[in-house]
Amino acid sequence: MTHATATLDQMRPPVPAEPGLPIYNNKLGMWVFLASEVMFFTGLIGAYVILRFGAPGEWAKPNVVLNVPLTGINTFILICSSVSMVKAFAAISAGDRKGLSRWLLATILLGATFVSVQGVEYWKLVHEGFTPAGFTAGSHITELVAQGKLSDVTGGLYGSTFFTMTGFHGFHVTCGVICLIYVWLKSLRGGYTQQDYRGVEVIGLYWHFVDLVWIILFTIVYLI
Amino acid sequence: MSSLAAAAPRAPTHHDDRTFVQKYIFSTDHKIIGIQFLFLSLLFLFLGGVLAMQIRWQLGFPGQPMPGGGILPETMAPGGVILPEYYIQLVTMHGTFMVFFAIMPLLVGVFANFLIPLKIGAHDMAFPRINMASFWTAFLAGAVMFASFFVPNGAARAGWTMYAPLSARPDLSGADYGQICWCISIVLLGLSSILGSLNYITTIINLRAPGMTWFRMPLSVWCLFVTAILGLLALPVLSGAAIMLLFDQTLGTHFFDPGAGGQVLLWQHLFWFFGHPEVYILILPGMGMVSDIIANGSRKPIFGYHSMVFAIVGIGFLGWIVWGHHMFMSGMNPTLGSTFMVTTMIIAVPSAIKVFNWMGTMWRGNLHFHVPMLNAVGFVAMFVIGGLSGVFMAATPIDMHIHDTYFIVAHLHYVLFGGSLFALFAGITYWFPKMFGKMMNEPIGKIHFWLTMLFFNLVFFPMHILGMAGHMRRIYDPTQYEWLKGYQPMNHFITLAAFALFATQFLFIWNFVWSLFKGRKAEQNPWRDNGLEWTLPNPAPHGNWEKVPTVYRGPYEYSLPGAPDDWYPQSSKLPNDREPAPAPAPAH
Amino acid sequence: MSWWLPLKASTFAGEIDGLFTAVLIITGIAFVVVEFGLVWFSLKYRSRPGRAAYYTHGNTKAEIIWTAIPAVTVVALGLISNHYWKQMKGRDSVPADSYPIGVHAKQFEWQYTYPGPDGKLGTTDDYTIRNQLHVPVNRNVVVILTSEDVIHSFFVPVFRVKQDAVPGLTIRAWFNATVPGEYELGCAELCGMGHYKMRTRVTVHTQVDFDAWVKTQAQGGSE
Amino acid sequence: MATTAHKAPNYILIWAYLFGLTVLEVLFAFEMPISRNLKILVLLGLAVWKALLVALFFMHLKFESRYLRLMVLVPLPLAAIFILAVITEHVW
Repeated sequence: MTHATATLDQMRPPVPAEPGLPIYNNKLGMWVFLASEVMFFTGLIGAYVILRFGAPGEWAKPNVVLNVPLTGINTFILICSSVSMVKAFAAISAGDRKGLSRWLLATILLGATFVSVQGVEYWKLVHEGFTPAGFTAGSHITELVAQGKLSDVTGGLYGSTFFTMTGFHGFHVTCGVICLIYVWLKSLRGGYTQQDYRGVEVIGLYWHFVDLVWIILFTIVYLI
Repeated sequence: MSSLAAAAPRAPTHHDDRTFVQKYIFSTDHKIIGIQFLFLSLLFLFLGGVLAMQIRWQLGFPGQPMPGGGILPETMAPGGVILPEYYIQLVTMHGTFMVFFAIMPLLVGVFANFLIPLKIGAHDMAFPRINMASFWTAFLAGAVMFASFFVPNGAARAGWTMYAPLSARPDLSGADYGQICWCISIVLLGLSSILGSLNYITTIINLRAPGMTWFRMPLSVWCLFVTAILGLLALPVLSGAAIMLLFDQTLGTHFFDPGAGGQVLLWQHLFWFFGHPEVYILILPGMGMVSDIIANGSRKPIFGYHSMVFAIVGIGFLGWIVWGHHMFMSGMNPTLGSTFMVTTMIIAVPSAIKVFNWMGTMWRGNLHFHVPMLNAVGFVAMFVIGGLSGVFMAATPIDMHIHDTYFIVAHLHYVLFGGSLFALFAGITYWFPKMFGKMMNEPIGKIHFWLTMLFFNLVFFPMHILGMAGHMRRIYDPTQYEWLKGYQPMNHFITLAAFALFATQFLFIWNFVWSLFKGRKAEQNPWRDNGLEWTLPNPAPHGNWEKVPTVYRGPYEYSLPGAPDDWYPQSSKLPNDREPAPAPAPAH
Repeated sequence: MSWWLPLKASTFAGEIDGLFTAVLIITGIAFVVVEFGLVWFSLKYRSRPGRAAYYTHGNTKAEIIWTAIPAVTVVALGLISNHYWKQMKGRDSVPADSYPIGVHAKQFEWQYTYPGPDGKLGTTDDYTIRNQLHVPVNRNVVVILTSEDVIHSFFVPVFRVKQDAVPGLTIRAWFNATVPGEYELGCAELCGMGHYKMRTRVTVHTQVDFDAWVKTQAQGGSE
Repeated sequence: MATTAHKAPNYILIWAYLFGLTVLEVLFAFEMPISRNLKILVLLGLAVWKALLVALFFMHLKFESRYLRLMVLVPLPLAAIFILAVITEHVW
């Protein structure tokens, strides 16, 4: 289904201006913001890669400390939320306002589920003794070390990098969910029409970016 | 006032129903936000100066009670005598305030906000509300940093570069809350700077007036564009690093803790990966303003516009691959040192091109030495010295001797004070009429320039000599060392010259404040400049133009052969000028 | 107080001062050209009634010249510097026969561990002294830098040698002292409150004095 | 929408790809048939593939102007430069 022509076309670059990029300001602004977010995660993930490459001891194997199956499902939930986001976008671009609101609600619920699963996993890990400051003595995790399945030389680094990266990703997902709720409420009030659904597209770009970062994080933190 | 200005479109007369608060406190007008940044940053510039005077007092008169030092708390300066802990706070906070809260906001916060929409012919920034949020985040960051003086145990004390593990371990540095305040403030400033850069980039790309093609943009806008890109991509890395440092201090993480596998050099790499684009953020806007002002003062087109643009963009790219020259002696891999040495040598070339182009602009010009032009030529003269002393440090064997000595302090002050600050004096004087509708006083401006130039050199040139002698940086009391005792008279002399330099700045403060209220009413185009902003009345009204002007030529058409005046505004149409192509119709 | 670089007391000093002078001459020429150019243009082309500016947008030939000359100069400087850099700090630049001294930096003092009569570090006859560096003249000495807490920097101006001591790393820096005498060493990297007083007395002995000193130290005659 | 009208990509197909690739990744991470370095390369390849799917189809980069695609790629070399340079610290 092609996008219907629009009369008062809000979704084009501003009229009385020299042609810059052929996209409207909000979208260009979001892409520029996402470039700065890429640099922010470069700082964090870069530090993780460098610390791990130069780590004095042997890094923890996948699925020893972190529960990979649960996180795999969590990744799948975030991918579904990306799909529902894009379905919402397709709905409004075809003029279906009710579809937009329904898909947005689905995205919010999936996103919130992802964050809560992440929160529960944090709570469980901390209780097992795996904290940002490393392995707390006399906990389940030190037994793992005792059984030789894990070296605690790199425990401090493992905790620091894991919690900082996934923590800040969770923070970005939470901000995304809050913005989605705002967009959803506005869509309920009929804020978006087929002619002007910029807000949906911009928050969609942010949401897909957060999903993209998680795809990379899931692989390099949980699987490698 | 020649006939040309009469053709300028009139300012909008629509009724302005915003309340005082909306208009001046929480304003979304890019000009008001620029002026808010101006007042805030001039305050922090003064604070940075006061900190510098205390540093100079301790170096000029080691251990003697500082006049007025009585107000300082006993833990910091008992009886006015500065203690080492306080001295290192002074050094740290002088660097932090000057770099992050004075020069950067003055150049980017004030002039990007104020000039970009005016010079490219836009009603306002692309996202006015985000622009306002950028100012108030910077205000909050400044407040947190200023508050860090008054937290228990005092402000952060690991140098403005905050090298770990000194910055990460309160037991080693003696400051716990101060370091936390520093990190939080820097993260907030990073956010503010990203929001700002986001705005400038979108505005420059999408909101240029019809006819304002990329190569008709003034060089100041080109510089602000590349600065915004550097800021957009560099500040997040600093925010990430500051967050890691904050977690090391509070949550007990081990990013920079060598005991638990953390890497100390990681902080330096992260900091300087941000740091070098940062120092180009601090100089590029100055270069842009100086290019505009020298072209105006010489009544002559800028020499080699395209090569200047390529030099600016070149600095934008090369700025990312040279950060290792701050770390030649830090235990970094020597082969990496060689790579960074070569890239650092190459990055000297764009700056050289710019200096020769400025000189080319003045060559066979018709030089009007108004105060901005004086300061701009002063910028070029002093920036050259800073740039050349940089070559000494790029040569790694020489850097082995002069790294972390006063040679480095001399270099950075020649480019930051001699460079950015002289460009700021020029910029503020030049666009003062557009901001406030009044002219700054000319004689006071000239006296201020010549005295500042004199005392600036008396303070910072001898530091090269101290650096060659091996006088280390951030030394509380140099007389501890035999070989530095001999240089104490020079430190003494530098301190006296620094006091004179500080006193001279009151001339500028007096000129600025007095002209705000009693300055001569500015005419429509006081400097007879071609920029779009001078087609507006002074001070420029909200929303700038009612109808965005159309641009027919570049910004530097001075002394056009056969033109009635020696200047030709970008927006006035010559008979044989073509209308710009209309924006493409919606394709679908 | 001297207006030039300090005493040349190591093999590095000659090369570094030579390079310093070369760069000073090159930058001096550029400095004179630019500053006098600015002054001359300011005087010659200042605005006088009836004066008109020459309308030009630039000159590509001039651009090429003043791009090429700085580029060639800096690249040449880069290659020369790299040659010395490899010798002084390169990966395998430390001469094999160097006399090892363990330098341990901690907050606000230096601990020097000497190999003792057997000349090897890590043997039982090593001895450690605080804030005193004794080196034989005309012999390669390698300083094995470690740090206990924060980053310090081993800097002897007269030897023109500087190397940060980074906690968690062991970094080796070598030099060859050529002029016997008493000098000083200071910490060049901000390391906290007492950064200014991390002073070490550096004594360069003739070979004979050095052997005698080592013998006296070995008998426990510690300072 | 933007300049060129484009047929909306088949989102369900993309979703299936992403789901399949995720499962493949998880399985692959625990079977150990090959050397560690090759496993890391393959896993990174799968991650990049999924990331490209999201970027090109969900974020519509495939249908955007090439200047925007160029602009989006700008931060990646910077990230690569930083990581590669600092990693050489350990290849002393």
